[in-house]
Amino acid sequence: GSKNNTASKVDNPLAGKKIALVMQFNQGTFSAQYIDGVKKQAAKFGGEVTVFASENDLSKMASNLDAAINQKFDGILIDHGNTDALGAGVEKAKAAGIPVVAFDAALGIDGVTDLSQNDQKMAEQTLEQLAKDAGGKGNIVKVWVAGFAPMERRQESYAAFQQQYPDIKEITSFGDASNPQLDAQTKMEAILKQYPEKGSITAVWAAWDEFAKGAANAIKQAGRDEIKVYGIDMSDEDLTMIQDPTSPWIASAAVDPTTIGTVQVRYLYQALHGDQTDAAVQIDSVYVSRDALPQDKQVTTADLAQYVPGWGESDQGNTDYLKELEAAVAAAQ
Amino acid sequence: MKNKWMDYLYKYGALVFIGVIVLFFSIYNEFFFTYSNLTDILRSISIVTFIAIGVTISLTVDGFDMSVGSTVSLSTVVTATMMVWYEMPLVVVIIAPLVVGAIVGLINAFLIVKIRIPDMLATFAVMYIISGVHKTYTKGYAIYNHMQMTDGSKAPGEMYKDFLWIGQGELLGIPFPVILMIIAVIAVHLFFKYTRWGRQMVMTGGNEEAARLSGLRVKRVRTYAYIASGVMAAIGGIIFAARVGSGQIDAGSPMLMEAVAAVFVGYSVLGAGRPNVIGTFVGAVLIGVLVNGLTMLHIEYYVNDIVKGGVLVLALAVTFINMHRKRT
Amino acid sequence: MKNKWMDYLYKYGALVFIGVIVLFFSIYNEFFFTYSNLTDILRSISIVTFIAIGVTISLTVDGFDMSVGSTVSLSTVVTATMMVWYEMPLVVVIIAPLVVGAIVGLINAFLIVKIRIPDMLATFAVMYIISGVHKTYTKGYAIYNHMQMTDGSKAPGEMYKDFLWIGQGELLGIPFPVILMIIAVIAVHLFFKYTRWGRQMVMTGGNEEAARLSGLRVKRVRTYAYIASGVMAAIGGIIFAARVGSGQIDAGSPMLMEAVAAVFVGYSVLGAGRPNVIGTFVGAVLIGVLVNGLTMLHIEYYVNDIVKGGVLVLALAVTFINMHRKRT
Amino acid sequence: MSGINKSFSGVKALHDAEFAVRAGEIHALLGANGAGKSTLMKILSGAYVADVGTIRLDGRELELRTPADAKAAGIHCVYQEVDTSLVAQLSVAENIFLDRIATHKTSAWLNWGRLYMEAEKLLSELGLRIPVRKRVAELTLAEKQMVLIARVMAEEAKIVIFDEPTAPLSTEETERLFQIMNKLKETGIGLVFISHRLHEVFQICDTITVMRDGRIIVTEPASALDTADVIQAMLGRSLEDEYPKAEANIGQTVLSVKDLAHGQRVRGVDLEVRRGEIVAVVGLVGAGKTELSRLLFGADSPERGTVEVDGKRANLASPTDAIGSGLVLVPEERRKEGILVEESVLHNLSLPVLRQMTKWGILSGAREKSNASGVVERLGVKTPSVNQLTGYLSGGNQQKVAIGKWLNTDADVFVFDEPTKGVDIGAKRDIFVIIGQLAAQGKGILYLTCEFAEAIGLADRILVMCDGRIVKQFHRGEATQENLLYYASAGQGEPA
Ligand SMILES: Nc1ncnc2c1ncn2[C@@H]1O[C@H](COP(=O)(O)OP(=O)(O)OP(=O)(O)O)[C@@H](O)[C@H]1O
Ligand SMILES: Nc1ncnc2c1ncn2[C@@H]1O[C@H](COP(=O)(O)OP(=O)(O)OP(=O)(O)O)[C@@H](O)[C@H]1O
Ligand SMILES: [Mg+2]
Ligand SMILES: [Mg+2]
Repeated sequence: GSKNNTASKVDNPLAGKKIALVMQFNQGTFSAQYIDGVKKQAAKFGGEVTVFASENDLSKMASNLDAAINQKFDGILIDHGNTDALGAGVEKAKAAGIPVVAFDAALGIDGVTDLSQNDQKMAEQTLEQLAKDAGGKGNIVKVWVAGFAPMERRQESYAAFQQQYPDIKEITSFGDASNPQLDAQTKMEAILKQYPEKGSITAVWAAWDEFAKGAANAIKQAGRDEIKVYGIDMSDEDLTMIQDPTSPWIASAAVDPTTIGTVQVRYLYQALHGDQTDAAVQIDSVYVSRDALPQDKQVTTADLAQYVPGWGESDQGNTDYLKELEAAVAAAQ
Repeated sequence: MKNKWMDYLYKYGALVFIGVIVLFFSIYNEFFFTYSNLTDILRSISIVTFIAIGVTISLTVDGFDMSVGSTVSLSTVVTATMMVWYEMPLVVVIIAPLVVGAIVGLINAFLIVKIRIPDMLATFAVMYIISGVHKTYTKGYAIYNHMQMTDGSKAPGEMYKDFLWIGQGELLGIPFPVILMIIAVIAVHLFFKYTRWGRQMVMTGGNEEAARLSGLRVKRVRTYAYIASGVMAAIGGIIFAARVGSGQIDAGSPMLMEAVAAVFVGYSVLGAGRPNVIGTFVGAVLIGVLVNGLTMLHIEYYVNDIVKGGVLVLALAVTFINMHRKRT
Repeated sequence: MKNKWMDYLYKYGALVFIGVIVLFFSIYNEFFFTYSNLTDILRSISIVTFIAIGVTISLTVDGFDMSVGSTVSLSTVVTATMMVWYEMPLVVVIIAPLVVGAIVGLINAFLIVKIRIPDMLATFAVMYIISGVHKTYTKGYAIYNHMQMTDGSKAPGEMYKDFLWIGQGELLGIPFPVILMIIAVIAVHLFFKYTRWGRQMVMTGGNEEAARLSGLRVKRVRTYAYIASGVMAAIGGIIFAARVGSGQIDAGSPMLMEAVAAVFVGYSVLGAGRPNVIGTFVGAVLIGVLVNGLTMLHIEYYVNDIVKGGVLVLALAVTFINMHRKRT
Repeated sequence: MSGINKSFSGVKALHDAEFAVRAGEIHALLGANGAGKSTLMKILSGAYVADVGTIRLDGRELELRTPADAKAAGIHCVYQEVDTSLVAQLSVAENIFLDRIATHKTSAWLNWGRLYMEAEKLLSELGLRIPVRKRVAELTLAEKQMVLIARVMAEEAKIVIFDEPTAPLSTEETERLFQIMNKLKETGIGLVFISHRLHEVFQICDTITVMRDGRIIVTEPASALDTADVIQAMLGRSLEDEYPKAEANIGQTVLSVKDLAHGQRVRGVDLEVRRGEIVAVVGLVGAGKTELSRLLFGADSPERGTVEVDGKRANLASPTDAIGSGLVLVPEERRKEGILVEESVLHNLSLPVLRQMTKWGILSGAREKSNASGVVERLGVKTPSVNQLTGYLSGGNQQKVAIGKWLNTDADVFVFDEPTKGVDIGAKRDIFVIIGQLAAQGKGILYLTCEFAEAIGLADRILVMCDGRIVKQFHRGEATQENLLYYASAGQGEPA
């Protein structure tokens, strides 16, 4: 179609690339924004993205990776998954000369760039803030579930935090990934009933924004405004909640999902260009709290950068020739 | 003597069982048996109950509507977009998902009644289709206040306060969704028991051929049943949107299983041995009480499933052992 | 004349349809019809096919095993823990999940045959229980090489190379899971067609009472069917573990729906109008081809569900319109 | 009705059928199995739509596309299979008023009190005592039939069709039904009566129509015909010997039953059957014959009692064990219990002898085929091929398959439960021939029936069963229909 025409008008070997994005799961706004970031950046380079969804099934993800290789995409982006499941496929891609850049998969394969958001740091950022706000003591609720690599990494920071602050007691912990938001809401309600006096719960730490949404809803609807919620990961949807002065969710540590997509595409294009890319790239997380946000207007993740330094304006992975490519594609349109 | 005792066990077993676990949780935790916790439990089951009522209606005409879960998802996002994307008046916000639910019901009925695909197969296929449709509609995004649109602009609207009240408000100290749920349970029960149309559905489910030979337009009756089932699921979706304040993707699919569990426990209530709306409600309450109570006991979430499954097996075992005991 | 044509459409419709879409995808994308892509498609459906065979076996005796999905999850984590936690020899690693699958089948059979709970209700309850059990077993964690244990230590083992070969290796250029799958499909087909026990299952499913009064031990036959179903699911779980190199939690639950879809499409293959293992295989292939091909067309991922559902409706509509056309 | 044609997937069930009923007459519709009687009546009652043909009522042409249309016109039908017309889980009252509820003739809000009252009134008018709140599932077969008749009475009928209503009824209940039918006739209603029991037909009908192969053969006043004429018309030939008997030598005792009991239905039965002997057990419906046969076959487990076959104690833990002990059963409910209608004749015939068809568990197609063709030939089963689905065969031929599957099991004792139920006269005779041959081979035959004439014609010995007990024994030639009926309906001592 028209995209190809635009691309063919650009006299650049990097234009007109077909890119596969193989994702482990794509539920929720976070994933949607991440896809958006990938697509927009690829479009800026005159490329075209195909999303392979795996419905949280690693075997399907491995199959999708195989399919992307068979269909001779020019480059492959991986979102989540792990080496055990994807290693063989990635080796195959390498053998076929298809560059691969992974996000949050910790592949550790030679010649493949691993992007990661620093899960432990994000957990630390929110937990530190929680400890500070609570004055180093109190009762907290953890919303968390095992079985997912990022969650399990966040749990490591949490364990360290518990050692460091023995006066902060975990009164209970729950979490179920199958219907995260509503389930967290229902269970949080039960906990609130069990600890009905104000002040008996200091804060809630949610290891995933889907959990934070549910917990925040329950607390808000119960009118227990003394309880604060700290979450990790933040989509545009979450931002509106954090900004809402009546919401107990006051802070989150996150990497802009759009930025992840953008940066990941840039590294892929570096590889396509033939550069020796870094083995590991850390995308820095940003701590976003309600204090930092304006009270008079609603911000979105797109304009959050104005208020929170480091958000969404990462130039990570950009190079001169990529800027040229971007300019050329823009000119052709 | 022993038989009589068994009959009682059978008839009131599920109710007694609920009583016992409520007692147990109450003793174990002083906050369990409080007004606000009990109403919270009821509120937490209200959405699943609506879906389960839909399933019950379809089972009553001897069908099985597996598409209710995805109908919930669809109606949730339709509801949310009516406000967030289109800023429609509240009536439209509520009518639109109901119409959508009815249309899903019509599609099911068409496949089942006209094309004569067996119920479960047809609604199973529709489940897939609707699940794809609702994600296509929102392009995979959840719907929330002033959401960012893919074209970079911002959605104009937000979820109305009045609307959120449906899911979060209270009337005379009772959560509004609980009121809706109880009205629905009673209304559907009366409908099946005392109205001509209700009896026609029961007749159709009991023996379709006999009903047809009696001059009943069974196809029409079954069509209405599927529409009713779709509308019930849509109400569940509306409450869902009002409860969480946004339009979540795939919100309903995990609820299908939960609803089916409630319906199946309901088989055993009052010894019916078949779908009945009061039983369904009791089943939903039982599951809600268990989840709430077990959370308070700080039982890990994965044990919930074992308990749910165990309770289900127990209820079914009592019912069916008794049914077969009677037969022979 | 016209009837004959319709009969052909009915009988070979599903096969022709697959042919047409394969042709279409091949024309549209030069990489589709390559040996490696086609074998990859087959590999991608191998796990679902095993689960679907399990469902087909249970449907053959007129039951419905809804617990296969969670049996996959359980056998996957059992397999992985055998290596990662206990460093067992390879035989044990493979035998253990098969035994576990058989036990799940036995539990199902016990509830259905002894307690006489209707099939779907019983296996539905067992689905919940097994789903809870497998998460309780791993405390909700996924199982991976040298995983961190909750007590702070590290697990001693890792997944064996030899074991991973089951899911990732090739024999004569054909992926090993594909070979397993094809053997299973052919074996089960031959079993139903040419062995006494297979015939007994078919007959039991056709009319249990008549089969019993013809001297079949129908309870035993149904018990074997559920055990076979559990074992098939367990094989699916083993391949899953070998394919992804770890033991994932809840790996099987999304696969249940996929498997059921394959089985239902299979109803229409060769005009059977009832469950049959060849049809199930064709159904799985069709779904695999569609999903693979559609991504090549740059169809958004969320549209996949619509297409799957649509194909299912189409297949079922052709089958059942024809079946009823014949009847009247 | 004129020029009625109807085909089922190419098979012509009705050829230009003409049929008329006058007000105030009872019109018998007769014919062999599959002649098209039920089909013609289903067209009249709107359950099927004719391919071609017109229906007139009182001179007006009717278009009957649904049962509702027919009912609106005043045409009602009591169908052959009662369970297809009843909703088992609902109450008697609701089943009686099923039509009204179905066709919106009640108020939108049901008044249960009134419904029960009206139902009671209606039933007492018919002289019936059935609790109106009872669930139909708990009724006896005869009571169910009565509920259906009450349903017709509740409506304004012009024509009422009874499709084989007497098959499940006892003589007494049949009498009651005939009284009701006569009452209806006097009110000017036209009645159609379908039955295979010719003596009943001559007892009550004014006009007789005989069908064969979808065609009307004769329509005459009942007085102008006799049984032989009717049989000639039904079969296209005459039936010389209704009860053929092959010569059999009666030998040693092969079956010996002592004090067999189960619940209320079978309360301590003792009986013996010798090799080559045909022993009939007669009794009214509900006497417990079916239950007895199921106990003998291990289909249900007895509370007490012993069964010996050939002097050895039989294991009756399951049908499989009973077969192993040399007992086989041809059950009453042919399509539900005797055969698998969705399977081929070949598969049905292989089923009890699967072990003989296999080597190391592998089925031999050739052996299966020769087994099936052997049986088909021996019993004269009319089927295009052994691969035909059994459900497509006519009733009599289905019954032959149900019997034939046992032929190669080398059983010692054959138990037949109502093997002629719903089977036409021609096929009936074939079945009698087969039974005779089995006896001639030295098998013991236990023949359970409620048709006394059959027992008298066929059996060497007749046992009368009443209320779960054997109350009387007759040897060949001793019994008459009257004294059988006397003992069967709980008569004690000697008949008056
Ligand atoms: N629904 C149907 N589909 C196909 N064939 C049918 C159907 N109903 C009836 N037939 C066929 O039409 C013919 C007439 O059947 P019908 O039931 O009218 O016979 P009948 O005279 O009532 O016999 P019986 O005495 O056994 O009740 C038979 O050959 C039968 O197999
Ligand atoms: N309430 C009922 N509803 C439907 N069918 C019934 C009912 N009661 C009995 N029957 C049928 O009639 C038969 C009655 O069997 P039962 O054991 O009571 O006595 P029986 O002496 O065998 O009667 P029959 O003379 O019919 O053989 C059963 O085969 C059953 O199919
Ligand atoms: Mg008939
Ligand atoms: Mg009987």
